[in-house]
Amino acid sequence: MIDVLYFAWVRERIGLPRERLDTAAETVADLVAELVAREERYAAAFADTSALRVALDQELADFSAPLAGVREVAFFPPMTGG
Amino acid sequence: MIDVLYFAWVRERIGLPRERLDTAAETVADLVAELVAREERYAAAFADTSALRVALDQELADFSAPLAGVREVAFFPPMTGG
Amino acid sequence: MRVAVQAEAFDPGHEATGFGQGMPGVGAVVTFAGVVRDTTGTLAAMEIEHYPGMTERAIAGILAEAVARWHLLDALVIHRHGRLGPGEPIMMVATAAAHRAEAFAAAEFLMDYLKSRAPFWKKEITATGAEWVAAKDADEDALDRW
Amino acid sequence: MRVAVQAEAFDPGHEATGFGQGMPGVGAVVTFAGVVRDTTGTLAAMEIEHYPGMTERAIAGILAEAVARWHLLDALVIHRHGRLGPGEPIMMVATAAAHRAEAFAAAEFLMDYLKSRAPFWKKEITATGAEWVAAKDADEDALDRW
Repeated sequence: MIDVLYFAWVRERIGLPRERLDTAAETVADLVAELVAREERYAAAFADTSALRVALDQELADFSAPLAGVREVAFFPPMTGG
Repeated sequence: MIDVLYFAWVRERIGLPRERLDTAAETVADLVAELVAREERYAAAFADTSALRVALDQELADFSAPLAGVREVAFFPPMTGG
Repeated sequence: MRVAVQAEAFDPGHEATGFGQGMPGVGAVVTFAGVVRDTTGTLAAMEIEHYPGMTERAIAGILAEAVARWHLLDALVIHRHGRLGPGEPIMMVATAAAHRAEAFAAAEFLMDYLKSRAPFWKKEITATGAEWVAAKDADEDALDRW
Repeated sequence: MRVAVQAEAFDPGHEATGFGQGMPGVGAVVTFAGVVRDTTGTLAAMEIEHYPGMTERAIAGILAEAVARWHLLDALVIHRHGRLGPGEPIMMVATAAAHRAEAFAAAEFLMDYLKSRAPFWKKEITATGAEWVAAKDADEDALDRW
């Protein structure tokens, strides 16, 4: 089981801030493919992953990163703090 | 008549903060030559004019600048504010 | 060193009062504050979303790098989240170092990194709707200088 | 805009409280404070001499250039003279602009110019004597970048 979190417009498009998933995905990209196949709102949110960032256990990561041992995945647009 | 002001170690070497002079000097350099010829303490203060700055009526100037119309001349070392 | 991620309003000057003072070796203190700017004259509010947990980790990591790189003797980061009105301070950083070049560089580094690497997202609320602020290429490019 | 050349002590944070706030268009506020640093552990006091009249003129001129060049919406310069103890703030600048790059650049410009072009001279007083602080080539060189 893995916690998946969504922020900003990713959260708005998917319609929820977080969910708990049972997945066999080996990488972030695999997980994204799984989500996209699920429902249109996920497909809309992940239409262009180059416009997205991902964090694994609260550290920025690449979409090619493995999910082994990861408890929390977060998807969000580029940050706009400061 | 012209007011001549001294600051920092120039003031200390000459031994006074300001004086009023009657001079026919045409440029700052002429005035310095006049002062140096006067007394040893002036010669000591003006030994190396490359280590000094001059202001005419409170604006930085060169030692070659003319004194015509100037009411206040100030000599001091490079500034160390901030 | 102090990091605060908070919903509450703050005044940057008030937070900087006494900052870096009484610490031997401090010769220069720099502060930066970012303020909600109403560029179009129609901004009702700015909403700032963040990622609790990761926000604190990311800021702590950026701060540790700045402290080590510029030998900071003290540092401070405050960043708000939630709903802010035009003119309200969004965030601030403060740096104390021996010399001014270090204090300035560290403050600019903190700003550049907090802007693009700390998980905050801004949404502008106007009378006619709401829009997420897009990240600027210039902000990402600003990281290259460090 | 405010310029103060004063013998009285001040707290930079206190002076910056409210600075740049409530002014439409302000997105970034930078402050810098210089502090008397005891590099040798023997400093009893720092004495700052200045040239009354020219000091105010020089600061006003430098400030006007910064305001025009970086479109500052507000600016502040405070510089002390007289006798200061270790750890006491010597001077501060504050700048308010639309964007952070402008506010930072203007504050650094002000510092570089005030250091080498405003008529102040520092003397370090220790238990064993007093010595005028020499101007650094690096400070003069810093002006070249503007």
